[in-house]
Amino acid sequence: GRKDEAPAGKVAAAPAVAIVVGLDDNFPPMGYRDEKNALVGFDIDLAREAGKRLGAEVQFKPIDWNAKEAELNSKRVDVLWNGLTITEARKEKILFTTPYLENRQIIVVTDQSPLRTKADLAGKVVGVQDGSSAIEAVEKDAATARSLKELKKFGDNVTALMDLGAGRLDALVVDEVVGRYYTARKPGEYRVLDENFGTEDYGVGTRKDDTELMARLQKTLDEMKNDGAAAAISTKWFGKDIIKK
Amino acid sequence: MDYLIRIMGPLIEGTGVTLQVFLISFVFAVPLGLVLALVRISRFAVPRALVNGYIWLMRGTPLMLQMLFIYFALPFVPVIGVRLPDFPAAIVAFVLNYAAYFAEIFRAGIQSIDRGQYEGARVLGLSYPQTMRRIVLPQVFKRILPPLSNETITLVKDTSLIYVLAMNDLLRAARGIVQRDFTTMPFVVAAAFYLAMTLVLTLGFQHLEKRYAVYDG
Amino acid sequence: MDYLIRIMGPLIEGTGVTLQVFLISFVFAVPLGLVLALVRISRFAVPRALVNGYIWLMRGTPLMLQMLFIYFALPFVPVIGVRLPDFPAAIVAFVLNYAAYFAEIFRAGIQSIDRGQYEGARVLGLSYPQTMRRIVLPQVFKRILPPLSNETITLVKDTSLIYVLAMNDLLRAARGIVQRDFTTMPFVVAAAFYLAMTLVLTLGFQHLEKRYAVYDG
Amino acid sequence: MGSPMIDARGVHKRFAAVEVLRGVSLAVDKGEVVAVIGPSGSGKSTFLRCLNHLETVSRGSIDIEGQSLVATGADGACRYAPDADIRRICRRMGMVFQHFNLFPHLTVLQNIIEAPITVKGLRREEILPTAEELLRKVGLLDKQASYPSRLSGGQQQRVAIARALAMDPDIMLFDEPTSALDPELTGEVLRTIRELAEEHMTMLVVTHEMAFAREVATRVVFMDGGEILEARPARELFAAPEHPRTRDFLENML
Amino acid sequence: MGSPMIDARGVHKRFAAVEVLRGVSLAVDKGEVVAVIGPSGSGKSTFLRCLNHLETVSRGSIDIEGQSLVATGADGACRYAPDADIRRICRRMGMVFQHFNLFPHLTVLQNIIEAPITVKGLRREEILPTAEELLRKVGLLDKQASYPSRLSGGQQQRVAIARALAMDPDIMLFDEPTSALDPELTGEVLRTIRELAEEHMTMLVVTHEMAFAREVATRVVFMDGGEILEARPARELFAAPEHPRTRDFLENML
Ligand SMILES: Nc1ncnc2c1ncn2[C@@H]1O[C@H](COP(=O)(O)OP(=O)(O)OP(=O)(O)O)[C@@H](O)[C@H]1O
Ligand SMILES: Nc1ncnc2c1ncn2[C@@H]1O[C@H](COP(=O)(O)OP(=O)(O)OP(=O)(O)O)[C@@H](O)[C@H]1O
Ligand SMILES: [Mg+2]
Ligand SMILES: [Mg+2]
Repeated sequence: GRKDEAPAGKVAAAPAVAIVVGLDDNFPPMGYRDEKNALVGFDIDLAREAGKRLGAEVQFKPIDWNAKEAELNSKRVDVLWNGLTITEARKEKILFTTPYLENRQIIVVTDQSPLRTKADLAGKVVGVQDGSSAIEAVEKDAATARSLKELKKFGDNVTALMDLGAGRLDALVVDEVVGRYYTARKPGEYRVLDENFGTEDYGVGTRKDDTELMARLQKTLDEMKNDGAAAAISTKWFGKDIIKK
Repeated sequence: MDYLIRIMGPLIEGTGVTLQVFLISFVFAVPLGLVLALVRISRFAVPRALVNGYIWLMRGTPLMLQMLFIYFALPFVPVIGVRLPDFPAAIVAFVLNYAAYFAEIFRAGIQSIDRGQYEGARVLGLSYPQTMRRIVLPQVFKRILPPLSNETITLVKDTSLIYVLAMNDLLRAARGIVQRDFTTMPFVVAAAFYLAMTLVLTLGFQHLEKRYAVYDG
Repeated sequence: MDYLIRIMGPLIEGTGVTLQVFLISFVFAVPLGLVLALVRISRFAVPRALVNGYIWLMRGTPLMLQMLFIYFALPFVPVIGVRLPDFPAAIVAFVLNYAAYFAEIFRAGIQSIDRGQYEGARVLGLSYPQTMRRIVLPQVFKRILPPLSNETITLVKDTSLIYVLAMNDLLRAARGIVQRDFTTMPFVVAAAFYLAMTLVLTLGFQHLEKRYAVYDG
Repeated sequence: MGSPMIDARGVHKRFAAVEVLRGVSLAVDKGEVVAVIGPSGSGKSTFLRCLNHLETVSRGSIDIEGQSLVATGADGACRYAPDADIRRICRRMGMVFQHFNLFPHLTVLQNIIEAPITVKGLRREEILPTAEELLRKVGLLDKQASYPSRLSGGQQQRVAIARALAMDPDIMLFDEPTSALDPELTGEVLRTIRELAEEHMTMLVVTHEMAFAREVATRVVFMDGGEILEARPARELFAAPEHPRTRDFLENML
Repeated sequence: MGSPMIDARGVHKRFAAVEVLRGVSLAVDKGEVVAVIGPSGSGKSTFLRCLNHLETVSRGSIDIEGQSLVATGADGACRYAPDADIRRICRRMGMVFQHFNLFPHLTVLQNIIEAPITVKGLRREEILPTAEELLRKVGLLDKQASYPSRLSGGQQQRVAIARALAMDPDIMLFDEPTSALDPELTGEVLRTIRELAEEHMTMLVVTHEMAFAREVATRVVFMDGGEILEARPARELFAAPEHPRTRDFLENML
């Protein structure tokens, strides 16, 4: 009911088909707040466009990303749409659309770092953001994972990048879209290795039993891919079309 | 400088949230704490034991977990189960948690009042509630100001825990900008804001202490 | 049940970290707090003002920011700048922060000791340090046990802040499993662990209070 | 006027293992001033505190102005009046403590008008003339706006007396009202009590001031070991104590 | 034996606006017992506290056993001895306070041996016989393991005396040692002081107990308004006070 409307939600009279989108509003460039404190980002634009086509009002509800499952299951949000990586484990609990973006888990080091390859990571301290799919990506590469001195889980990527700068961390494994966003802000300070920890797909998630919503979402997403709307948004944020067809 | 002005907006908004959560929690937690303290020193064994357990539970578990519980798990608890939106859920958690700390402060304060004050009131015919309201509590307030000030300052900063419910308090707003712009300047500004709030509180408590200092003992 | 046993490992490891941070911080923060309190009541105006400012700063800004500062910004501060690994950085932050709170508790305790005790010691020829060590502080310890207990329990739970330096305390470990397995069970277990630690502390402080209760006043 | 103001019969009081009062009986008539003397620990304070229900008796009966506060039946069971009655009965008695027990957060005037306003429901204007009259009587009208901590011990004790009198009691109980005071301050307080005696207030005064007992009391009661050993007109008792313990006690006091 | 034990000359003491001592001079010889009497607020306590540096004087000179604690030059500037000397000089004087100031966290025995061990650096075994002897003397040997809060006021005051004596002082200062006590306890303490007098301890006793002043003191000093108005052998002063204020004062004390 109305009582549950998120504070960030628009106050307009809600149409019968309001969809609450849960997102981490501290996750540039997928979703974050601009200087006017308005929600912006690639996923935000994508979700808005989808909402328009669905004839539904999209309400964005910032959530703590660590609590995303609880938010979804307690029906406080209907959709998770914020660079959500599709994994086997998550598929058991969440219903996913087909992938809309391919993402690589890249390795970021400082510009002066002698590290060149994954093999160089042996005996090094490597950071990831806690709760991110980077953890699973690294662990999947068992050989490399074992060779590490330590895999440190940071509260957020910025802290990890700062620690990288401070020299206590040797490398950071991070979503490409995110990593590129940050390295672009400090040109010449960071370097991305050629090797990576594999690719993965971003999808939009709903509750397991919410098949009706999933069907409509999937249909709309496909439309957007086909008529170039998605590509336009991608170009706006990443300078090129990286939408996965 | 220009940048500072540009990030001020969200930080001031965050400060608003922080102050709201702080003020509302404080206003409800203090009286609740007082009631708990009164039960804890009452002669009713069962309520007393319940309050003891309550205080142990509330002081013994992290506030963050309490907040998550109230937000996510409470709806599934039979009878008292209720689905609260984020802001009320946070307030309820803060009030329940801080009431426990305040209760301990009040209890220590009440127990430090001399027995003679009760007897003095009793022989004049004051009932127990009258004695508490008119004689004991006014003296307690004076004595507990220092620990109350400690706990209140902690509350201001604890409000930042509402980030687990994704509400944008001052600290989270600052973090948001840090993440976006990859600079730690917003943290410095946030620290200054916190210092300012603490200063106001400290001065307020000092003022109260001075006002109460007209009498000794 | 089986699941419980499987998640126990990381949780117990996390508890180890929590206990370590707590114990080491406590052991250093208490004496530092005492020293700060002694300076704060001393007759040297400049150190007194410095300590006042220090306490305001430490109580006035979030511990999380202090920790980030010590970890990231301290290396760039001239003279005292030093690059600390995560664990020492966290400990330093906790010690500096809690020392401020403990200092206030000690100060209130010392100031509550009757003037007559100082004069009694003085006419017997005890120097000021001797008076403090042998006469005043033993009495202070007895009186400040309740607020000290409050603050100590808070410290146990505050240790969870070390997550910002990517360390795995109990709460963080629980969160990690919660995210991995999509179940809130680890939180329940963590809460139980915290309760157990708090219980031990509460009993410990009760024991101390009883031991000191052999004399009144 | 038939019944005495205070009528205590066979009052026993036990604290855990110790029997502190072992059957104390005393009747005090209207206008009498009874001084209670005796060694430390003999139960004087406890007896006084039983009279106005600051302690509960273990056995025995107490009537105040003809109304039963507590009665012990033939079966040995001790029955107190209902709570409301107890409060009504005890309100007739004012009490002044050794340590004053003034309310430190209230001024002298506020200390005095607190109970009449809160308990009797009087309005401030109604009680103010009485309060000022009482303050004049104890010589503290100019201190009405001071806090107790700013007063000397003797002044504090006189405020305590005025506070008790403001409730217009029929009986005043004093528990060593001067023993926390030095000799000069003692004088002040004794003068005040003496004036009350002249106005025929019924009073029971536990005291160590033999001079005062001698001069003001109509009767002196000597207690020892939780019993009343002797209770006689002041002059007689001091001149010729009958009980050997009384004689010892009086001799030892300087 | 030439110089007096205490030699105070023209001691002035000012608290903010109030001049509390206005030129007090007093010399006390070895073995003398001087009682200081006078109305409340006359500066008796302040004078005593100036002697052992609990207060600093504003003007005047004080010598203890021939050593200068403080001296005021012709220029009116007041010069105290170096800190170390002050502590050495003041250690020769024991002081007993009205409110005892025992250390509540130490047992009776610990209260007594604390200063000899900490200040004089004695070993526990060295001081123990003295401590026990002192406890026997004040009649509290059986209470040595008790905490002060478990003792009656008179017992506490006797512990305070024993504690001061354990430092083996040449002079004892007492500030109203009995005024917090009731008459029976007063007796205990006065007996103890009387015994000290018999052993020729030099003592300065502020007291309200005229009986004691009369019996024990070799000399009685009457202070009023920050000045010594009269200082004469006890018998003479009580029998025929010279100064009219003294006469008034003695008459008013019951
Ligand atoms: N609450 C209590 N619990 C146990 N014993 C008590 C309590 N109150 C008083 N007593 C004991 O009862 C006895 C009588 O005490 P009470 O205070 O009546 O004596 P008193 O005659 O007033 O003595 P004093 O002249 O010293 O005031 C004492 O032995 C005292 O220790
Ligand atoms: N610290 C102080 N600050 C200001 N005035 C003080 C202080 N100490 C004492 N006085 C004042 O100095 C005067 C003398 O005090 P003192 O205690 O020496 O009197 P006293 O003769 O010992 O009286 P009493 O018999 O009541 O103990 C009093 O008027 C008192 O108010
Ligand atoms: Mg008594
Ligand atoms: Mg004095």
